[in-house]
Amino acid sequence: MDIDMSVDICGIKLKNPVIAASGTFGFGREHAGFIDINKLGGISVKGLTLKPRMGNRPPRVAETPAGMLNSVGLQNPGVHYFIENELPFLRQHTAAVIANIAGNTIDEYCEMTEILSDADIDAIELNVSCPNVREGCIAFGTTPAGITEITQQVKRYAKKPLIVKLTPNVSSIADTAAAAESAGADAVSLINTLLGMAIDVETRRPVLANNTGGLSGPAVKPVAVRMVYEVSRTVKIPVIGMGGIFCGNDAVEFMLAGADAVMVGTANMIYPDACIKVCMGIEQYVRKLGYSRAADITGSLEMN
Amino acid sequence: MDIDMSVDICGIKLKNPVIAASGTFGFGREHAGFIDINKLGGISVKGLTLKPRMGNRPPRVAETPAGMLNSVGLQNPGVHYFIENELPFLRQHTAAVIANIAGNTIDEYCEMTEILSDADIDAIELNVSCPNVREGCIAFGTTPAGITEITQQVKRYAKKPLIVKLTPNVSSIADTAAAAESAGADAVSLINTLLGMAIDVETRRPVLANNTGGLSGPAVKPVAVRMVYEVSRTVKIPVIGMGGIFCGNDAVEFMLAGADAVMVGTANMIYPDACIKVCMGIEQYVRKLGYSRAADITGSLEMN
Amino acid sequence: MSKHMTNIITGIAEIAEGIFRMRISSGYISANAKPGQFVNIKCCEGNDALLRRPISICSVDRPGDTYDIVFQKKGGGTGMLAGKKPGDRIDVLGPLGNSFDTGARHRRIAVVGGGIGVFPLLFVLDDSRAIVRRSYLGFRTSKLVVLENEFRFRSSSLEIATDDGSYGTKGFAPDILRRDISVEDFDMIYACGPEPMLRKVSQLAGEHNIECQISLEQRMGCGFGTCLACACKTANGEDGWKYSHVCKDGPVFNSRSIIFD
Amino acid sequence: MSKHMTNIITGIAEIAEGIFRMRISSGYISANAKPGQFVNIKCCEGNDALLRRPISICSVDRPGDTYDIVFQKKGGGTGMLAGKKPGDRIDVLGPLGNSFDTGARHRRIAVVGGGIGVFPLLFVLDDSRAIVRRSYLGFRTSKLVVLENEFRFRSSSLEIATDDGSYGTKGFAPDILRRDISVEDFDMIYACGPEPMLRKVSQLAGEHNIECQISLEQRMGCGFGTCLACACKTANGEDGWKYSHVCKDGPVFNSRSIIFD
Ligand SMILES: Cc1cc2nc3c(=O)[nH]c(=O)nc-3n(C[C@H](O)[C@H](O)[C@H](O)COP(=O)(O)OP(=O)(O)OC[C@H]3O[C@@H](n4cnc5c(N)ncnc54)[C@H](O)[C@@H]3O)c2cc1C
Ligand SMILES: Cc1cc2nc3c(=O)[nH]c(=O)nc-3n(C[C@H](O)[C@H](O)[C@H](O)COP(=O)(O)OP(=O)(O)OC[C@H]3O[C@@H](n4cnc5c(N)ncnc54)[C@H](O)[C@@H]3O)c2cc1C
Ligand SMILES: Cc1cc2nc3c(=O)[nH]c(=O)nc-3n(C[C@H](O)[C@H](O)[C@H](O)COP(=O)(O)O)c2cc1C
Ligand SMILES: Cc1cc2nc3c(=O)[nH]c(=O)nc-3n(C[C@H](O)[C@H](O)[C@H](O)COP(=O)(O)O)c2cc1C
Ligand code: FES
Ligand code: FES
Repeated sequence: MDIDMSVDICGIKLKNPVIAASGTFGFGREHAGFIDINKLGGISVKGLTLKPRMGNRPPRVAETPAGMLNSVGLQNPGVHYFIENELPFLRQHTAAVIANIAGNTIDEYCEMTEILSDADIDAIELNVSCPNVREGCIAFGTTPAGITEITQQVKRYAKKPLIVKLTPNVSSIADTAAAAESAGADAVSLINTLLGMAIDVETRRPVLANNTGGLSGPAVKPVAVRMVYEVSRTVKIPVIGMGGIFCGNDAVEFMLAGADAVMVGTANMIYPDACIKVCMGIEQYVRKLGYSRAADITGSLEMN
Repeated sequence: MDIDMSVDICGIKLKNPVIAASGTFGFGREHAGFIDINKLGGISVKGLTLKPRMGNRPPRVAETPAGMLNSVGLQNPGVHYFIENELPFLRQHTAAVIANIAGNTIDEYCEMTEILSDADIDAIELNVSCPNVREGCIAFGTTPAGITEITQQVKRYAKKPLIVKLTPNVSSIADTAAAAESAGADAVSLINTLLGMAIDVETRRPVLANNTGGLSGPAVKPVAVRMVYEVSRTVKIPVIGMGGIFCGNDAVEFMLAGADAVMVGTANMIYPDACIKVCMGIEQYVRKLGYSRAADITGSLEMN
Repeated sequence: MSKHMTNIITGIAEIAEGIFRMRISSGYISANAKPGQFVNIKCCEGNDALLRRPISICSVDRPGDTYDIVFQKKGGGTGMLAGKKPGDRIDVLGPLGNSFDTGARHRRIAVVGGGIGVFPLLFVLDDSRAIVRRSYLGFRTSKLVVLENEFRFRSSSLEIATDDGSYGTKGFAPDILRRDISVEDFDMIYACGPEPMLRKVSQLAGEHNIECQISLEQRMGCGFGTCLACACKTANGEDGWKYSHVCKDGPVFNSRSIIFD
Repeated sequence: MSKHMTNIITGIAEIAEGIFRMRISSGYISANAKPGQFVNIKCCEGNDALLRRPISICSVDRPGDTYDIVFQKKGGGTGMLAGKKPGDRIDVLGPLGNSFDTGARHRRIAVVGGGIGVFPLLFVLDDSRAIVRRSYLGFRTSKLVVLENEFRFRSSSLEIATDDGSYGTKGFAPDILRRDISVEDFDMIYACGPEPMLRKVSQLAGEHNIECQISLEQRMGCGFGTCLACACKTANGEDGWKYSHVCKDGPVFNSRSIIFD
């Protein structure tokens, strides 16, 4: 029997629930050399800013137990370059395109949203949770009030579904998710990275030139699954779950906990075919349970 | 050359900076079967409550990538039993004894503090950060106001140094640490566990009977090191660092980041001699650097 | 007393589909282990199987200074163990836990095992001085039947049941025990296996007023009593209960003391 | 084009203290790799070495369908690699990165390597059609001197320097190059090694107006251009700079384009 893998996230029809997470898939070009990127449900592109950004000094990555820290710092060619030079390539493929955006000020977020609303993308993901840049961005994401303010403002310019990406570095992610929902977000995605630091005891300096970085990978999975569970109980809008997904069963954990779709991040960097393997794993799981639609498993966790 | 490994934490003289973390070393009896517990700087005993506690239903532990979740839920025989039946055994040894306490109400914390102030212990560690019990405890620890309130109250009864143990499940641990300091804490210890969940995709239920649990082990180390760095820059009182310490170099990371002493938790459960190995590793590091005192490396991290 | 040791593997073989028997060199464990005890094994050096894995001691060769474990390849940890080669070292804590009472006063015994629970029972038979020794072993299916000869040599009789009837009697080991229990006059039943099986055996033993020792499993943190992870409900006074700990108070309990939820 | 493959190890040997040469079977890589390119290796199956480790391709055997890597055992990842045995499989992405230009117009070349930077230079010599080929290799100490014969066979001359003078000339490879550079009339210098060495070589090349290609190292996330971790500063217009990426724009750069901080 064919499994219906498609999911509908606030009006975006994805052919399957697996989306490449922002910052780990570039604009799709590199992975296209290894896999057929048409097989993905969607691609959240590398975080875009209004103007091109250099990013942080290297080293920008440090390995930690079952995880990694990154401090890339939103290096990107800017939203205009993206629309002119990268989007056409992505649009030759069938995966939904999500524009992940970050700004120093609310005005910048609004301006980018206005620009992208006229571009051929499927949704906008508001990155208010990047721990690697000095100004703006995560500053908006750590309080419900900050989330409310920015979401409301941006929403006025958004002609595309608006996904708010939440940071895990908060006391209550249910509260920030609820704030996003009431302020008009069409979906939430979580988690962005946990702020961390790794120290080189030989040099007695942080490994990363930026000193701190964002933790991702398998290490964060239990925290991410818990947060997705909390958020999906709290909000009615769709929830996109991520954090350490490497295989189908990892993704299934998030879906059982309430995720309507998942994003795969770090795994893409290590296994170029990670998204495809994750998708096959979900399908296998759904088939084994005897369900006909991937969406059927969402939220079907039974608590003890 | 002999390295002076001793450290002074708010008046408690430890023969070395390595303390067994609460909940992973019981009351020392089991480890005493494997190692000479006189070699430890200190022992923070299993979290005590006013009355004996059953703890949560099993399973109470789940393995996660480079980490584990526990939901033991403060099973313990109560503070009175501890003083009569466990403390005398600990007191036959030379490691400092830290009484880790948790309560459902501020009154309970105060009462326990009063009782323990008259017992032969070296310090009291206020556990306001246990994610595994329904009432009290972590509720006090997630806001600066909560920390201020409980610390002030308890301090009135404390005739022993008071260590406040901080939870990482907050937006700003520097803020909760600062609150503890101004309210009279003599030291802070961090981090307690990160709240997480693991799901068994076969049973479609959380692995832990309590559904969620506290994440510890190597996976959390980068988050813990970052938090210790933030806190040690913020407060003047001593900082005890922990989270994923398995070897000397792990401990050194925390000390460079500003910890005056370290606690070893999960590692004790896997390697009964973990504390001793960690201590030897620190000594070796200090010797290699040509320093004469372990305390010399505290806070000596240079930022990039 | 249990010790923290590095042991050398001297042999490993797949004795049934996904089930491995491993021989490990340790004079200390072979000399000191008692039936029902287990070892707690660090299956790899790094963090991939972070916690130790508890595995029962299946038999000891005292003159040979070795002990055997038998394990099913289940997840990551046992998967790594299954990949070990003779000569490889493993980091072991053991022997851990209490043990089955195989005292000489038990003359007529029944041994009831299910699945991976059969392994520690071999050691019981080795140590027991009973005259009548009836073994009842249950497996899911024929491919998983293991140690048949070993049990046969050490038993007066051996009954094998499989859930699907693909080998021996179709059904469950406790059902065969039920058939014999009223006629055999056992003075001790030893049982180890999945919880539903233990529940049935305990109930049967209770009904016939026969002493019964059961060995429990629970997810463990440390395996030596320090973390309090491995809780199980045990009777406490009149109608009361408390949490005991499988790794320290057990894994073997008097069946009457266990409260099945 | 680079591929994601499972390759089989056909040989491994410790050729100096802590330095291993590994032969790996892959028709694809041996046929397609160019000097300066690297492979990105998943050193274990689990999460213990989570990220891949970039290692240069040291030589290829096209008829034999194998390629060689040489690596120093440094931390966890290379430690696991060092423990591999012939017959083991490894998960490899490669060949990755751009390559040294070994075009036929370069007739008089210098090859300057330091430490683990010497390995990719062997492949340069294999591919180059230069007539004069002078090699300058630097190592920390005599125990770490490797591939001496391999370099000697492929070079017109070989100079070895050690930091402590325990073998060859005491000092650094660029210092010996400095001695020769004004008389040798090189038309290309290839260099790989620690940053201070590359800086010196680049400077020398600049002073003598000789073309110079250097291969850089940087901590990598992916190795194939997607994560932007492996940034390095390169010249951008008049006095400007930008971040290029070692794994994709490099690892080989024209020395003039690199901005050393
Ligand atoms: C006292 C005792 C004795 C045992 N003796 C044997 C034996 O002789 N032979 C044998 O094959 N198995 C035995 N088991 C079960 C064995 O410990 C588990 O199958 C094993 O831990 C699974 O590890 P894994 O990494 O392969 O599986 P995973 O499922 O990947 O393990 C994940 C985590 O769950 C724990 N876990 C999973 N299943 C069990 C279980 N059934 N009991 C306890 N913890 C579990 C693991 O220890 C680990 O922490 C025994 C268990 C206990 C408690
Ligand atoms: C393009 C390129 C080619 C290389 N070729 C070789 C070679 O041919 N032979 C050889 O011995 N080494 C080579 N290296 C260096 C090699 O990649 C590192 O020594 C190795 O990654 C260390 O891994 P580890 O786990 O042993 O050490 P750890 O220090 O435990 O590694 C921790 C993390 O730091 C990274 N890291 C550590 N050192 C380096 C480094 N020098 N460069 C980049 N990342 C590093 C690791 O990849 C890992 O992510 C090369 C590096 C690059 C970038
Ligand atoms: C190298 C790297 C770059 C990232 N860049 C971005 C980014 O630009 N925008 C963003 O919203 N998230 C970014 N993230 C976060 C991921 O999208 C994702 O939220 C996080 O890594 C957790 O998922 P994972 O564990 O599957 O990687 C980045 C992560 C990594 C590892
Ligand atoms: C099994 C277990 C039980 C714990 N019980 C307590 C406790 O009773 N009181 C407390 O303050 N912390 C408790 N903790 C938290 C540890 O003391 C420590 O803060 C945490 O585990 C992080 O350190 P680690 O990564 O070294 O384990 C417990 C941790 C574990 C793993
Ligand atoms: S497993 Fe730690 S007490 Fe039993
Ligand atoms: S390592 Fe990912 S872009 Fe170079």
